[in-house]
Amino acid sequence: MPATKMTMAQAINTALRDAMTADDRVVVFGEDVGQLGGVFRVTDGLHRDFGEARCFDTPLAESGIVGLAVGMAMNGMRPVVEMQFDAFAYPAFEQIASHVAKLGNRTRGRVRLPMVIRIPYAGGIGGVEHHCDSSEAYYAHTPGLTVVTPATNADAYGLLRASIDSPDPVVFLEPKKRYFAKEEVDVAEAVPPIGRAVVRKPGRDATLIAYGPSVPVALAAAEQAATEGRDLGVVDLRSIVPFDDDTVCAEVRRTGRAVVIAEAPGFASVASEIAARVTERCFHHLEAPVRRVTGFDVPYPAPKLEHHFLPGTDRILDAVDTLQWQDSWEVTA
Amino acid sequence: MPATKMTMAQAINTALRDAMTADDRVVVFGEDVGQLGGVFRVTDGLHRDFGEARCFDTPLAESGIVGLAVGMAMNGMRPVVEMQFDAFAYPAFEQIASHVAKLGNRTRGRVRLPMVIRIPYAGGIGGVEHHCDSSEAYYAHTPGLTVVTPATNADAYGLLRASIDSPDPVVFLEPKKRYFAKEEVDVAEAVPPIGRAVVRKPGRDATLIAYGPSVPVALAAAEQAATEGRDLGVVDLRSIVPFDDDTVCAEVRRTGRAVVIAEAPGFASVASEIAARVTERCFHHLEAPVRRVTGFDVPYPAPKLEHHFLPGTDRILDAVDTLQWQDSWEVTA
Amino acid sequence: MSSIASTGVPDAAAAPVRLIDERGAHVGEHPLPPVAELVAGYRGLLLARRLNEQAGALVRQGRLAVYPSSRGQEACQVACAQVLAEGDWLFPTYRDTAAVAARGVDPVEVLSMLRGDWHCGYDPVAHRVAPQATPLATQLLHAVGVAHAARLKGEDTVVMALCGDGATSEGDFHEACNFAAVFRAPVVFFVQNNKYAISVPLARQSVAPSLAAKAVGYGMPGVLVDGNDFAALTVVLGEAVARARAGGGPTLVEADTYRMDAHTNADDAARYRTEDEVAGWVQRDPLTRLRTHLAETGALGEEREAEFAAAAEEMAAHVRAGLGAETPVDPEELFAHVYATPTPQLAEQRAALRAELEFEEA
Amino acid sequence: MSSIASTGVPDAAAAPVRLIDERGAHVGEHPLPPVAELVAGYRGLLLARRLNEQAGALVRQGRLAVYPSSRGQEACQVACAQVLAEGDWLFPTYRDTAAVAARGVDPVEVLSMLRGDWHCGYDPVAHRVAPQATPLATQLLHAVGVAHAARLKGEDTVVMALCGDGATSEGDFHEACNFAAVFRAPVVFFVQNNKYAISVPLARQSVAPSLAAKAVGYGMPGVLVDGNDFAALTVVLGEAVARARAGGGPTLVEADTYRMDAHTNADDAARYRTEDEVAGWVQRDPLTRLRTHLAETGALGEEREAEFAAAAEEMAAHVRAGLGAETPVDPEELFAHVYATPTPQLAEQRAALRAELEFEEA
Ligand SMILES: Cc1ncc(C[n+]2csc(CCOP(=O)(O)OP(=O)(O)O)c2C)c(N)n1
Ligand SMILES: Cc1ncc(C[n+]2csc(CCOP(=O)(O)OP(=O)(O)O)c2C)c(N)n1
Ligand SMILES: [Mg+2]
Ligand SMILES: [Mg+2]
Repeated sequence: MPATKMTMAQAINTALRDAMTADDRVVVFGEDVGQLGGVFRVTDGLHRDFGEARCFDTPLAESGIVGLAVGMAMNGMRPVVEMQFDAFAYPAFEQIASHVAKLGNRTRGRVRLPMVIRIPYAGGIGGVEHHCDSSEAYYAHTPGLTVVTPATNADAYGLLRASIDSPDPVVFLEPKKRYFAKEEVDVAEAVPPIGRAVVRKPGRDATLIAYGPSVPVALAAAEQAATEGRDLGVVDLRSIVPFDDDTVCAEVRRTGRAVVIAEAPGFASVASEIAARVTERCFHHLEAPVRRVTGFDVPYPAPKLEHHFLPGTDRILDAVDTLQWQDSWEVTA
Repeated sequence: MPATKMTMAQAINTALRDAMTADDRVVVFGEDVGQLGGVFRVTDGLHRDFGEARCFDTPLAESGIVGLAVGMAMNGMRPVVEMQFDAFAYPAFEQIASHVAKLGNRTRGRVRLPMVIRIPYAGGIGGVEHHCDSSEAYYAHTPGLTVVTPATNADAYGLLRASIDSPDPVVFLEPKKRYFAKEEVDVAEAVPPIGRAVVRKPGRDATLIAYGPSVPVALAAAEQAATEGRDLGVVDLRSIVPFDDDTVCAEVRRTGRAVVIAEAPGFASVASEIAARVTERCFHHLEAPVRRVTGFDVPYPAPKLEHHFLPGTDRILDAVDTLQWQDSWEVTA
Repeated sequence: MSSIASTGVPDAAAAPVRLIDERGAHVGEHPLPPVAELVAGYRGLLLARRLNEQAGALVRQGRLAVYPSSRGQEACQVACAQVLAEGDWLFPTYRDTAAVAARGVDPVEVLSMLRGDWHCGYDPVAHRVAPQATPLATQLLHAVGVAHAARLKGEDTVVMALCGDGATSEGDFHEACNFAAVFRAPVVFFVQNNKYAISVPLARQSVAPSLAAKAVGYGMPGVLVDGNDFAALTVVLGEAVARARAGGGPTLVEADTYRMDAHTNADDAARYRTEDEVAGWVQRDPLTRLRTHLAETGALGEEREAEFAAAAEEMAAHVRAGLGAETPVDPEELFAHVYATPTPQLAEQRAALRAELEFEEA
Repeated sequence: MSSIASTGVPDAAAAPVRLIDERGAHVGEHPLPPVAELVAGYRGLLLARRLNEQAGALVRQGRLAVYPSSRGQEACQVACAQVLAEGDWLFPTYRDTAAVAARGVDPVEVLSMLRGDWHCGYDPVAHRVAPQATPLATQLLHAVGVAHAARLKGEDTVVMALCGDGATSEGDFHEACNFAAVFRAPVVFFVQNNKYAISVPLARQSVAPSLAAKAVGYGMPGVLVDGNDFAALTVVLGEAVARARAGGGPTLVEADTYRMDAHTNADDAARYRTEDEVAGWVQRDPLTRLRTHLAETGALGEEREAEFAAAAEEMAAHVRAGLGAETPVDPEELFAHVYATPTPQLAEQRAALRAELEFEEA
């Protein structure tokens, strides 16, 4: 099958479909994922095509959904559940932190939980409160969870297939503002292994490190910087846990400068981690401190203010400007 | 009243008592906090002395406890609730993240939530699973919460008084392994403002940054280092949010070297934040990257293995040793 | 007035309490509420219906991002506000805009949230109306807290806590009902069972004989009421409020009603329900029913009808004007309310944003 | 056998089902289970009691850190395991060590958790016994998941899900019951109402007529049974299991019992309950009751008694030996099971720990 243009929602739908076809242990459930096909239509047609046993609506209770998935995974299934929006996964937090993340360890590996928790996350859609949280730090900080987030539609397909195949529980974060953008996807392409970052754009002068919804923003910033004569590289993490130190550090060591970009509030965040670990590993290659361009440390704002909150190209380029270029002409020369 | 020797549990009990006496809007509730006086006896005697209306047991439901507190705070009270152990606050996560943290902002300050969520946290007591989590990152990452953790009994008293007086919701993290150690407490001392770190021990060569249960460990490490001729300073954060950049950075700029110590798994943690922000602010003063000595990225282990997990003095001193002393004899000279 | 609502163990399989049937006739033994109350209620229903329509129109015009309509549920919306005293509290959801307005909050303020201004557009304390809750069932616990605090303070406040049928499946619903029952808190839990949670039908939410039957498990009275019968709602909710105020503790009231519109304008209801099903509920329209009753009993003349219609149009014009106006929001407000006093970190971030904005302006 | 348990709407205020009274006499109409079952059950009770005592002794000797005893609840512990078929699953809590042992798991493996070795000492899959749950009520959802998966796969597995009276207040209890009822999952929810959640008495947990009455709100049968009557428990739980297996869906069973010991050895029960109250329950001891019954009906001779006592002593000796032995745990195992394959980050951390350990050894 050749590459086709599809939206990210379609890419995810196709991944679910293909996984359900390939393995009848894969079941999909959550709120409104059945007949409606999900509020973002990500599960469109699965109920019709695979039937009630393979794709079904549950009562409205997120802890229940995740807890049910834990039990079903214990009994040989591979549940893929949807949390309707980021903040609506919080009622399931105890199940996620105390069981999903820990059951494999608790049982010395005798029980593995091959399950995926899909969460549409982050902002940029003018949503009302609780519909735009970037909640990745909560999961990334919890040992035992794999945390994956695609930035492209091809990755959405490939990484979801890999996540469903994983023997471990995966929190699969879908940048909802990318749901309806079309891109080429070749489903026949090799599934990317979880844990590998990718250099979306090589660059000589500084490295932008991003994931999920911030990758296109970083690419746009790099493009703009190019018109101003600065060659910025962009690394797309794809997987937050496990973290690809090798790819990230190789880039940063080459450029000596880095900016981390993420929508979530910056304090004690994934961006903090990236800045800290890149600095630990590349300290003597750095010409300037690793800068973070993140959401402010405030609750996600109402629609009229969200563009002030979100890291945009200007803010990224401002941060790049502060990377003490004047002291280090010899590096960029 | 002169300083008296008391345990941290007693210091907290005294703070609750004094706050309840000073302000009859202060109410204490949770699981087993009434007649039993709490599983750690922190609320001992409050039910007897203040009566059922001021200190009471609730049904066993943490989301319920926190949600009840939100409503009571909306209606003019100052609830201080206890979560029995760290991991048992997770069922309340939605209430904490979506309401406790956000209601003031949501209402443009028309509703403030002067409430305190007390959480015995961290390990070192040989507890079974779910009784030893260091969960501070979850709260510190959530804008709208104040996150405080005392390391001394005097601070336990003073910071709790300040937390109860705060117009904002405070997550008050009590290092449970310190509950029964006696220290001098002078309750007449001025209440320390929330948001001020304290230099527990000045030091010339490197700065250890710690909070809560890790402060005594850092002090012990500094003591041991002194016998080996190295002069390490120790900063006790006391408050994670707000963060005292001034005190921390002043120390690090003086020493040029820093190690952050915390029990929680290191990935996307408060320790990551400290390392990242100290580096951003002190980059050109640093002789070596800021090192983190934290719990491993694994679930809190069973008792027999916890000493391997917890950051101890040896591990701290090993980290200090890696701070590239040989390249920088001129700084330490 | 004799009690219509069960005060002991609710009869789980009982038929909904009804006072006025679908053809506008008074049924059963229980007397109707005073005519003045019904007339006032009818006015409220008209305003609520008009508000639903106006808000829908504003969405189509792009003035509002989204609107979860309560069309078909107006009797519930108005009754739950009307039974409250001034000092009482209302805890609404996103769908209860009409109830909030019926409580006296300016609908422009309420709807400004959906224009994207801020998360809550009105003053909850001044109106004793909590912000409209989005995370389902969570607000029920806050309602219990407000009620419990009132009781401890010796105030006779009652709290009306709203949620939908779907929300009864959430853990917080359970914890809230149980806390209220154990503490005998003056709360009325009012479930508008409109048969759907977005696309998910009631049968997937519960196989209990009714949602009101859940009251048994908490040891509180539970009543199922015809949710399109304003008279029955007023009596049942009024009794529950009176019991709560008298120290009799909480009640769970389930209204049998129907969401006539889609979940929101963004929803496509054709995917999960038939036109026939919707048409069936048109017969049970709460406005028609009350109007027929009032008209037939002579309580509602043409003059009154015209007067009410004018009031509804005036309200709609006010809403159009209020929401048509462009209301700038100050970007720096992002940092203003997160804490009573911004942290040093927020002050720093605010300064950075200010610098950006000044640079852009320059 | 005619059904003893309500299969429709439970009678919320019904007295507990009882077959053998406190003096050992068969009461009521329902026949007793076969004598062989009762004798086997009695043996189980003796072993369970001995295990509770032995574990308590090990705590006092410092061999175990803590032990939540089920003394007084042994009839529940044994019955819930005995009614299960081999392919069924048991979901126990921290208090259900005796039930796990009655299911056939080596008590040394079970208790090794409380010696601090690891979070779960036995193989859950091999035994079809989930790890003992600490976070209250959370495991009930896993039980529903196992049951629902079994049903989807066409297996006739039944899942026995245990929790305490306190745990019924948690949101997860609600969600689990509701999911099970809606999906007609083959689960038996078995609540051991031992009257306390640590120090908090039942009255602070619920003001419902019974915990079994909560079943009404989920549309499932609910039964209250004398939790110190092994015969009644066997019949009630057995019927619930049979109904589940036959596709009849879940049942909520509440056992009226009592926690004779403190919550754990670390707890001081004198702070919240009287000696008198405890003494009252001594009269209702489940062992005495069954022994009296069997002795009086001639089903239990001295020989049998001696044989069972010896089996109990043998088990206790095995437990002492097993838990007395020092079992080292490999520090590197910290990293072994967090993921199926350790992440690069964990591999790095493991190497760092190994280096530390090697340095210490050197
Ligand atoms: C905790 C939580 N989960 C999911 C959602 C998403 N959501 C919004 S409305 C809705 C359906 C609610 O149904 P119901 O309670 O019946 O209320 P109705 O919309 O019918 O008034 C859902 C699932 C949410 N708001 N909160
Ligand atoms: C979610 C959660 N909250 C709190 C606790 C702490 N805790 C352990 S046992 C217990 C009491 C449980 O009572 P009950 O459910 O009646 O069971 P019992 O101990 O009586 O068998 C509490 C509060 C916990 N384990 N999990
Ligand atoms: Mg509904
Ligand atoms: Mg109990």
